[in-house]
Amino acid sequence: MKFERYGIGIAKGMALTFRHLFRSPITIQYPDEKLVTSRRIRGNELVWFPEKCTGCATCAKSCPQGNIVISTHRGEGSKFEVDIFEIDSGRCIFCGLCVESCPYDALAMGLSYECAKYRRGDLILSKEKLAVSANHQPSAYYRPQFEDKLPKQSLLLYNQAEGGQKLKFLPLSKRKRGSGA
Amino acid sequence: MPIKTEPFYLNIGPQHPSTHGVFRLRVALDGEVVVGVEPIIGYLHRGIEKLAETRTYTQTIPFTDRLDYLSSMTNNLAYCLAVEKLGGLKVPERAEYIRVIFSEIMRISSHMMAVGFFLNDLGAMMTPVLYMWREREKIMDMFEMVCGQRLLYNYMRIGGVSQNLPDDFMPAVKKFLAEMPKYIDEYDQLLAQNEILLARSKGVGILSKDTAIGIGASGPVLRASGVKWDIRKMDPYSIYERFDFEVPTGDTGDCYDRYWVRMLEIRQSVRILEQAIAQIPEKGAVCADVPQFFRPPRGEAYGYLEGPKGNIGFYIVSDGSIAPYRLHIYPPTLINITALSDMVIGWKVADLIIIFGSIDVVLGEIDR
Amino acid sequence: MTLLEQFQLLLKNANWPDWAVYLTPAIAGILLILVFVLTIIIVFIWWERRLLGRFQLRTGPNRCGPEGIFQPIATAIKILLKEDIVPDKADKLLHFVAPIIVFVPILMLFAVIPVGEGAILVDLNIGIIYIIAISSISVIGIFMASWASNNKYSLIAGMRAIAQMVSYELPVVLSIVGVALVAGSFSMLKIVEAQGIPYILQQPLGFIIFFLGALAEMNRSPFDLLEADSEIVAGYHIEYSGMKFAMFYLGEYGIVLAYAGIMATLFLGGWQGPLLPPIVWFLIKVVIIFSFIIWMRATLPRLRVDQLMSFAWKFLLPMAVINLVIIAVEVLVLPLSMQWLIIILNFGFAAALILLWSKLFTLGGGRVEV
Amino acid sequence: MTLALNGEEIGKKLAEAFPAAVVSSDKLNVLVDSKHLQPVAEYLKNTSGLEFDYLTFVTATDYLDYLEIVYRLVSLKNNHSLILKTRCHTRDNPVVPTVVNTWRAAYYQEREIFDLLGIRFEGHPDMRRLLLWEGFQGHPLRRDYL
Repeated sequence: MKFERYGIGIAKGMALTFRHLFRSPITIQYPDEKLVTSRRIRGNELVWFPEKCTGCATCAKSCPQGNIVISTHRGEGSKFEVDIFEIDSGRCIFCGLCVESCPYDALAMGLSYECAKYRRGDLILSKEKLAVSANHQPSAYYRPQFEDKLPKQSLLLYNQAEGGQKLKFLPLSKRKRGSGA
Repeated sequence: MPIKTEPFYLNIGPQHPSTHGVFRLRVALDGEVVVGVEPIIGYLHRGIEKLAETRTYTQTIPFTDRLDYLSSMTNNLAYCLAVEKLGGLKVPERAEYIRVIFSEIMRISSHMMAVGFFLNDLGAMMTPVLYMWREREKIMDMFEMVCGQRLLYNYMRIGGVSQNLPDDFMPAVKKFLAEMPKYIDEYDQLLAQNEILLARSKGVGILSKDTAIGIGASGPVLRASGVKWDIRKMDPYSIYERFDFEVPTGDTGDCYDRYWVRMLEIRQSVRILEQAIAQIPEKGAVCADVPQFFRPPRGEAYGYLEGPKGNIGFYIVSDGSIAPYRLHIYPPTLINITALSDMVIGWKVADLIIIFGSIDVVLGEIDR
Repeated sequence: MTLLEQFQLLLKNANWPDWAVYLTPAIAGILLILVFVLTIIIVFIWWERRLLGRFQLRTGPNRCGPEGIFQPIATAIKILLKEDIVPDKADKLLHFVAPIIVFVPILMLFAVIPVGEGAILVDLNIGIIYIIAISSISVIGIFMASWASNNKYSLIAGMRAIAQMVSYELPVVLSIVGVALVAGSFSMLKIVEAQGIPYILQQPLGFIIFFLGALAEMNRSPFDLLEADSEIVAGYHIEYSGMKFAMFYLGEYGIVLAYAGIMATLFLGGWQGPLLPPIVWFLIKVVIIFSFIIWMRATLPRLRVDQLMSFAWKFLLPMAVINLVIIAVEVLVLPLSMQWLIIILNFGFAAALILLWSKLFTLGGGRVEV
Repeated sequence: MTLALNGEEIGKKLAEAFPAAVVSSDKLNVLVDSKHLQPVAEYLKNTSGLEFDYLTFVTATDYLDYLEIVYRLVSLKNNHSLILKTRCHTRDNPVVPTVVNTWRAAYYQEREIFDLLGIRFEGHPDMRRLLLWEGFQGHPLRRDYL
C-alpha cells in the first residue's frame, strides 16, 4: 500500500457511503410489502381453460421436461374429452414453452409465486387445481388478451413521484402480520 | 541445516463463500503462500449436452439459461445464432435490435455481479454488492417485464425473440440509461481509487498477454491482458457493426485491470444501448416463421458471441432430424481458469480468492 | 474515592465482618460490570446491524420489537439453543477453555474504565499498564481456539492472530505512553481529570495511531483478517457453536466496547462534558467511536496479511516513536500554560509526518517465488 | 469480420508440407490424419500468413463408425479462422495425439472429451476425468451410451 494520494481514495469512498446513509432503503419488507409482478410473469403454476382445450397434447410434446401428462378419450361427436391433465410443478422449469405452443390458447402461465408445499405430492397440479377460477387467474405471458386486466408492474426504477411503487418503511404498528400467504 | 517443511493441503470448497458456486480448489500451502492449486469441478454437472440430444431445438433453449445463469440472455442468443446459422434463417430487423438491447443490458447486469462480488471477496463487506444490486434489480425488473422471469429468461427464439416488447419497456430503459452513468461514477468513487484496493489488486495475479492467448482466454480476462479482441468488433454478429463503441483493454492483466475493464465495458454497453434505443424500428415482426419442430439441414454450425464472461459458443451437428445430433457448449469461464495455477502460485490465500473472483466464474457454465 | 470504596466504607461502619466488607462490593461490582457490558453489547449488536444496513441501503433487522431492538436477544436465544458441536479430532480441553480465555480478560478490562466521576471498579494507579497487560491475554485464547479446533482454516487464522496482535500492540502502547507523559499518571481517573482539553486535540497523531492499532487489536475492518469471511470463512471460531460461539461473539463486541471506552477515556476526555450527566457523555463518545468503526467496515476492503504487517512495522511504529519524542520534548520545553500552542504545533507535526511518511512508505511483500 | 478460411486452400498448403497428412478437405474444413496432427498443429501455428495462435474449442462427435475431433482455430493477428478435423476409427480405447503443447487452451477441453467421449489424448500431461468422478463407467456423450 503506497499512500501516494494520502488516502484521498479512502476518504472519497467513505464520503460516498456516508451520503448513502441519507438515502431511503432500496429493500422491500417482503411479506408485508409486495411489489406488483410483471403482467407477463411466469408464475409457479399453470392455468388451464377446460372449455378451450381439445386434448391435442401439443403442450405435452413441447415440454422439455416431458412433464405434462394428458390422456383423452373420444367423447360425443369428434371432440376429445380430457381425462387426466397433470403437471408436476416440482419438475416443471416454468419455461413457458407449453403456453407458447398451445394452438387454442387453452393453457396460460399463472400469477402465483408463493407455491411452497410441505409434501412433494402436493406439488402435482391435477386437472382441478389447474382449471381457471376466481383466485387462479392467468398471466399475460404469451396471452396479450389478458394484459389489460392485470395491474401495472411496479418498477423500482421509478420513485414514488414518478408513479412507482410506494417504498416507505412501515413502522411495526402499521404492518400486517402474516399477510403473506 | 535448513528446516524441512512440507506443504499443507487446504480444500477451498465445494462449500465456501468465495468459490461462487460449488467449486473446489485443492490448494497446497506453505504457510499462507500458495504453492500449488488444482481446481476440481463437476459438482454441478447436469449433462446439458446429452440432454439436448433428445430434445428439439426449441426445447434446448430453456437449458441454455441454466448454463451461465447470470447471463442467460446471451446464452440463449448464442444458441439461437448457432441454430440460425445451421438453418440459414433470417431474423427480422426489430428482433435483431431487441437482441442487441438485451445482450447489452445482460452484460451490464453480469459485470455488476462480477465486480460487486470481486469487491466483496476483497472484504468490502457487501456494500459494493448492494449498491450494484440496486441497479441490477432495475434490470431484473425490465427482464421480468418482457419475458416474465427474473433469472431464467428463455426469451430468445430460433429466428427472433419470443414476444414483442411491452409498451412500458422503452420509457423504462430510457430512464435507466439516463441514470446509469451517474451510478457508474458512484461505483468508481466508492472503491476505484481506494488505496487498499489498489494495494490488494494492482500487480496481483498477472496473466500475461502470451499466456492469455495461449490458453484461449476470452472476454474481459483476455482484454485485461492487453489483447484488443472483442467478437462484437472483430467478427460482428447480429447487427453489432452498426454501433459505435470502443473495446477497453488493460495493460498488465492483473486483478485491477480485470476489474477496471469490466467497469469500462459497462460504460460502453450504455453507449451501445443508447444507439440501439435510438435506431430500433417502431414496428415489425419479432420472430421469423419457424416451425415448432424445426428441422435444419444436415451439417454443422458454430454460433458464438461475446458474452459477458467471454466467448460463449455452441457447436451443433445436425442430422436433419428435429433434435441436434450433437451439441457442444464452449464455456468461456472453464477456459479462463486454465491458467489459474500460473496466476496464483506464489501469492497468498487472500490473493487466491481475489484472483479467482476477478476471473468471474459461474459454475453452471463450467460444469454444464 | 471511587463509589465502590465508599460502599466499602459504608459496610465497615455498619460493622460487617472483614471478609464481607471486601467480598460484597466486589461481587456487586462484578455483577454491575456484567450487566452494564452485556446490555451495551446487545445494544451495540443491534446498532451495528442497523447502521450497517443503512450504509448499504437496507433497513437492517426490524422485526423483533420496535425497530428491531430485540433482534440481538432473539439471536442470543437462537445461539444458546444450538447444539454444542465439538469436532471429533479437536483438543477437547483447549476447545472448551478457549472461549473463556477470550471473554474473561475483556470483561476484566472494564474494571479500570471510568464511566463517571468515581464510577470505576478499582482506581489502579497503573490502570493503563493493567489494560495493556490484560488485553493481550485474549490473543492466547484465540490461538488456543484456532489450534484446538483442528481445522486448517482456523489454524491460518491463529497464525494471523498472533502476528497481527503482537505487531499492533507496540504502536498502541507507544501512543498510550504519550498520553501518560502529558497526564503525568497511569491512573485512568487522573488521566481524565487532567484533560482540560481532550487529548485528541493535543495529540492527534497519537490518537490516529491508537485508533488504527486498536482496530487491528479488535479485528475490525479493514484489519479483520482473523475472521475474513471471504477467505478463511470464519477464522478461529469456525468450529464453534452454541454457547461457546456466543462467548466469542460477545467478546468481539466487548472488546470493541472496551477499546472505544479506553479511547474515550484517553483521548476524548472520558466522562467530562457540559450539561449532561457523566455516564451519558461517556456513552455518547463510545457510540460515536463505534459508529465510526462501523462506517469503516461498510466502506473499506481488507488488507492482506503481509501488508498488515508492514503497515504496523513500517508506518505505525516509526510514527508512534516520533510522536512520543515530540510529546516528550514538548512536555519538557513548553510550559503547560501554552496548551494552544501545543495543539497547533502537534496538528502541524501530525499533518507533516503523515504526508512525509506516506511518501516514504512502500509496501514489501507481493509474490513469493516458490 | 473473422474470415473463415477456405479449407481446400489450406488443405493444399498442408499437403505440400506434409504429403501424407491431409485426408480430405472441403470448403469448410480440413480433415487430417491423426498421426500427423501434432506437426500440422505446429505448422498452422507458426507459419506466417496463417498464425493460428488461438484455439477456440476442441470437441468430438461420435458418428458411430468413427469419432471425429474438431478444432476451431483463430488467428488473432490476421483475424481468420479454420476448422480442423481429425478422425479416430476405433471405438475401444481410441487414441489421438494431444495439441496441448501447441495450444494450452486444449488442456481442459481434451480432458473433458476423454471424460465424456472416451478419446485418450496421448501426451496430455494430466489425462483424467474432468466432470465425472473417477471410476465412472462409460462415456456419456457417445451415442450408444444410454
